[in-house]
Amino acid sequence: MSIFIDTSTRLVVQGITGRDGSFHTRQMVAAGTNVVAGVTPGKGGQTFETDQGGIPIFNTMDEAVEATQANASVVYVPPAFASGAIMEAADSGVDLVVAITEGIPVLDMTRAFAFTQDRDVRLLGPNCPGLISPGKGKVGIIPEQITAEGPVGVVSRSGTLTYEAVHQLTQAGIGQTTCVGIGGDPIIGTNFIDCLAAFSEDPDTRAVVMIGEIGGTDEQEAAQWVSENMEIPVVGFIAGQTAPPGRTMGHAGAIISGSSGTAEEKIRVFEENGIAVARRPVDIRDLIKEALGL
Amino acid sequence: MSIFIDTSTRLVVQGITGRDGSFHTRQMVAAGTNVVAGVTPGKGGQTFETDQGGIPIFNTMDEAVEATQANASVVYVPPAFASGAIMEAADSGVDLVVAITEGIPVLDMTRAFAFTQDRDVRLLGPNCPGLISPGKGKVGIIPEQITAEGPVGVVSRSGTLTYEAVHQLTQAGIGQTTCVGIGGDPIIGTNFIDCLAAFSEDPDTRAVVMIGEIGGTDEQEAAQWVSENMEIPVVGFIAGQTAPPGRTMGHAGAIISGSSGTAEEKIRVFEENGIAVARRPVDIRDLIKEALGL
Amino acid sequence: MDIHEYQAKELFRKAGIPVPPGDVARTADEAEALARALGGSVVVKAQVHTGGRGKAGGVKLASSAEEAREHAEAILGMEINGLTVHKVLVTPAEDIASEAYVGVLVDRKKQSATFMVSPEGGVDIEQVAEDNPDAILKMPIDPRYGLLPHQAYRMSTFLYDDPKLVKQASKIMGQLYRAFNENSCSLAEINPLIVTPDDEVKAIDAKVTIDDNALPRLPEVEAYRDTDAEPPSETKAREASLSFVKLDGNVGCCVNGAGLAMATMDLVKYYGGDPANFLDIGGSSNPEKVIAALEIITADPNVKVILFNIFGGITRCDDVANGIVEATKQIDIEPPIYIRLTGTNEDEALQILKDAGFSAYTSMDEVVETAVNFAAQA
Amino acid sequence: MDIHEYQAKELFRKAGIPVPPGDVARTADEAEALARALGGSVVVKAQVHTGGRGKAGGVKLASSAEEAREHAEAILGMEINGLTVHKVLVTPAEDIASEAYVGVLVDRKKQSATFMVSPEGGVDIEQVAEDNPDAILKMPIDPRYGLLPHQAYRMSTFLYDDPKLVKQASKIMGQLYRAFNENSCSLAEINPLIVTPDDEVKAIDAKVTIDDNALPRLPEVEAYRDTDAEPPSETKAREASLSFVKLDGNVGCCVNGAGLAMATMDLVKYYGGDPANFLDIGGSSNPEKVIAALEIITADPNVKVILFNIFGGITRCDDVANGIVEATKQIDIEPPIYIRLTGTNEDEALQILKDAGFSAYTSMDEVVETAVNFAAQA
Repeated sequence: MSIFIDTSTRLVVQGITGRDGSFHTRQMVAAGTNVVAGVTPGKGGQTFETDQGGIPIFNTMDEAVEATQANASVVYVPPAFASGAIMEAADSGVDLVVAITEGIPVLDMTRAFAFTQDRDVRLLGPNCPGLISPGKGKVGIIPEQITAEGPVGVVSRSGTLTYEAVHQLTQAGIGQTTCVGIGGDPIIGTNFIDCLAAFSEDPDTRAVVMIGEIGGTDEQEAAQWVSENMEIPVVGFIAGQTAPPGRTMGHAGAIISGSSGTAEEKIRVFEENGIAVARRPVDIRDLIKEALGL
Repeated sequence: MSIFIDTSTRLVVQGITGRDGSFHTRQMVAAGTNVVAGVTPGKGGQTFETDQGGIPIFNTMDEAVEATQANASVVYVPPAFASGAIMEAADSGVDLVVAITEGIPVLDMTRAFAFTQDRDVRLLGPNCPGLISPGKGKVGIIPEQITAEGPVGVVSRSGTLTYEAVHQLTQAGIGQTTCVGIGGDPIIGTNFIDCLAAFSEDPDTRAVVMIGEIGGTDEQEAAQWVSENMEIPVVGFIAGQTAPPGRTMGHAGAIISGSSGTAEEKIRVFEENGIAVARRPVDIRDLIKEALGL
Repeated sequence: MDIHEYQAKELFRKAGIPVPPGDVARTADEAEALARALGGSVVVKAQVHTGGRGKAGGVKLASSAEEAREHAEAILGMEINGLTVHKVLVTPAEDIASEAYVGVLVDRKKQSATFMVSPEGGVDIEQVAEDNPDAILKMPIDPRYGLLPHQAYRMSTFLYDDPKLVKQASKIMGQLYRAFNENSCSLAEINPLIVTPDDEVKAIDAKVTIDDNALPRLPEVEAYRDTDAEPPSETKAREASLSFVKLDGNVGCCVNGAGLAMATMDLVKYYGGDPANFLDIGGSSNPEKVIAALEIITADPNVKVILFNIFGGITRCDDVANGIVEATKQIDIEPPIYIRLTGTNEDEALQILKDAGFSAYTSMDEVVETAVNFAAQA
Repeated sequence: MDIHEYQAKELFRKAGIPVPPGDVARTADEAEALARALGGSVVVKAQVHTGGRGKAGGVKLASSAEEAREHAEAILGMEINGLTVHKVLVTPAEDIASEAYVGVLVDRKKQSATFMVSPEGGVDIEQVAEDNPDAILKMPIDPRYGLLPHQAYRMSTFLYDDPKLVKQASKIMGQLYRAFNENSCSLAEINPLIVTPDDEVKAIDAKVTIDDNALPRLPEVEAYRDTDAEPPSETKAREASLSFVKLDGNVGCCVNGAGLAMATMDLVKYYGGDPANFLDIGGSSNPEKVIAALEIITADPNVKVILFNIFGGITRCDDVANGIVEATKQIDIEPPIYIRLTGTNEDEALQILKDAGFSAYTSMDEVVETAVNFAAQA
């Protein structure tokens, strides 16, 4: 099993002819994802070629969904147009929109996120690596080769740090049900708790890795949710223990304001709520082994 | 029984100290309505005196609802502030907002109506006379003395024309469960079908009078709904048979555009759907008598 | 409130919509000067609040300033659908490769602003709706989000295939929606939206109706009001806060409430008469309003009889009675007045009327039938 | 992007918020002239992107133009929290009856813009939040509707009792929200919002942060950027699309991905070292970015060792390797470079590095520990 995507996922790539969109479409197809359509305004009627055959391109999401019964989309369009693309997707009838695009203005996202909520569409991201369910497919940019099928769910605000953790799990012979990157922007669609709740309901997920970072209180709320709701073990990691307050550390959301959102605080709340915290990325692997009784 | 209001209604009057608000508050109290609070910004803490005792005035709807557990409000505030007052009411936790104010800009209403819908609050009006359930209370401005308790539901886009019809029913000894004026503006909260559906579920309502006018297609849709859903008889009337096309007849919504929205068309659709149509206001009374087997 | 084409174009220009230049002239001299300044061929267009200007001869192409002058002379003073032309717009003649229709209006059914677009422009959109409904795309706009980029794109691709045109049209739709909202319009339309032989998309004719309710907060738009362009009776009614529409019959009607006013007119017709007007004196009437109403009604020489139908709710019958008595003192009213009053303060009203020598009815049918019969014999 | 107080006030003025006059001076002469033109007492305020200007002596009251000149002389060139003052704002001294706080920011928890208001203004709002949380009212704004009148009213009555003040404050909140939205702010605050003895409500200090992501569509706001006000290394990093933050340690870090970059810094600390910087070279790195990164890191004289930690996903390890080799040719790099590379095109990268005489690690812990140990001995 897996969360949010599985073999029934029928994906549209928004911005399929762009630099990132075209590269990652081929990667997604290679990872077994059923990419049924692409959208690039003005290029409707053309075909996007891959090793597994051609993917039809449409001008609009409506046309793509109508022609292919797609149920998910992934957004690679440039930041100025990305919030519009998210809303177009949400309006077209898909259930899941994964926004990879980095650099979308935050106030645009407050509207776009409200729009997806009005339509009960799950938004993942923006500014996130997407998600992968090894063996079933991926939506986004997480490298397939570092993953393996197995019993661990991974949820993270980060990209490459997630790869690091997943890579180490895989090398140690521990596979994953689904790895989800929720993104580092202040406004994101799917948060930690949404993922933890989904992992809780997935019978194949036997432990979860939660990778957070400084800024905000999402990790703290998630930790409390874990202690109140989760039966399977959760292992945590927080990046940014050496980050100075008041400075944005790469992710727009990674900033310590006043005394809130520090790594110390988050680690403390994790531990108070029964989440074992790895001090180094490499410790994640060991704590998970312990949690799984390996 | 009655629809939308009953003896459990706890009403706040928004704009209680204004000319219309103060006059009609006394009328509503006299009709047995439980007016629990008034709102006038800047006059919080004062008391509005009536024959039945003082009504506390608050600065905001939030304060009024918190202090009095009000569940309905009526809006008499001037048009420039009325859509804001409607949204304030919808945000305060009441279930019903009746907007009497005439002259609210239509685009303001499109937003305010969406706001009430987002919160599952019933909006009646604006630019409507409100509603009365004889013997139980009234919200708005329908004169109580022309009404009587009885088995007929009345729903109308008009004000005084409704009074005319109700007056004639009452004089003929036929009382009403509830009389509702839905208002003559292009954007209104509660429409014919909402009222017809409520009357259908009211065990005491044994026949319904539906009074429409030129403009739009609400009456036609309501007629179709009647033929598909209603078991009790409906008697109709349409005002504006002599109205010229393209001219607004008092109500912003009463305008024939092109060939649609004419009285002829509405009367035809009423009759096609089994609704007996009165040619003159006075015939309403006779058709209702017939429908009730009197 | 309807505004003129040249005023609508001014609003569109402010919103960034590409609208050809041009200005308004009140005399043939002015029109000639404008045409000369523009150079080349121009179009002289009657500025009146009615459709069908072209068919009525109110829109003319001129290939020289002299010809523009001649056309302006012919058009100024012309009557179109009963309205006298006081102004003409002089604007360059454009080469047209194709014509489309783009409009935004308030859609009661969708409870929101709604776009209507059609590749069949330059003609009456009602006619297109009837003859070829598939040639119209309707797009309701959620007031919480406004026009979204994918909606503009979908409408633009409904009009054009060429991505260059699609891009221009999408932008214009965004600007039109902005103009619609900022000016609280009930209608804002571009008909036709043309494509020139150089692939430029432009608004050639503009029609805008402003929501009367929003005028108090839009003083700049209120200033567009052209009282020359409406019958004096309607100006007077508006100033007295009366709702009035002139009709062709001879039974003057004075009623409180729009629905009851229409029902009264209908009843006049039912009894074989013809209403001279729709007139709603509104809810909180005072004697002054009744006086203004009687002045407006009696200014119409067709009126043979005056019919009052008042159902007192908020309206107090005694106020209306006082107004009638006062009016008969102040102005010379020739047609007889038939009065029906019922409801709030009915007894006081009947006494006031009786003291002044009037009688009154309490049944609507009775008073209408009596008035109609009088008018038929007069 | 942080903008200066005087720039924030300009944005507020455009939105209609009552802001006292005043202008910015770069020299003591200019400051004196401005003070003379304003007349009366003035305040001379350091324009730097940091808080605590008052405590640092960067804000001074002057009762004459000469005194303003003296203060400007003292303040210009002063260092506040490591930033040199290049400009001062000269603005009239206001009589103050009371001070409040009004701010709008993006609240991650509410997923929307959120107002924060407090009657305790003129002090650090974080401090108020800690000492007296009940003195702060938070009001999340639904992005679909914007600030609603009853929300503005509720906040204003939280600040003031007098209806005259409530009315002014409500209006200012609407204007502030407009400024916040139109300029895509992540923070817009007025602190203090004062009441004068004449019951006028005015914005006396202004702080605005613009969402960097929105700058491409806001050229007028982008023009507010003051590169004098930021360390040259950060200017260079921004121009190379690198995410860089200077720190105090001696281990220069070059990582792809913000999370991994922070985790790398944390690991430096774990092994007893001290990071010299946060540096994320981003996803789609190319050799030029790596060169720019090395230039920035080596410009810091504290740096004793350079640490690369690259997890190749979108980032190709061979691009990074090429960048390192190229940089060592172009610039003189003294500190030793420790490199960890894994993921996409790892083998090609290792070959490139080997050919150029570098060795590389594949474990993050190993490379960090080695680099830290070197720095400790250096």
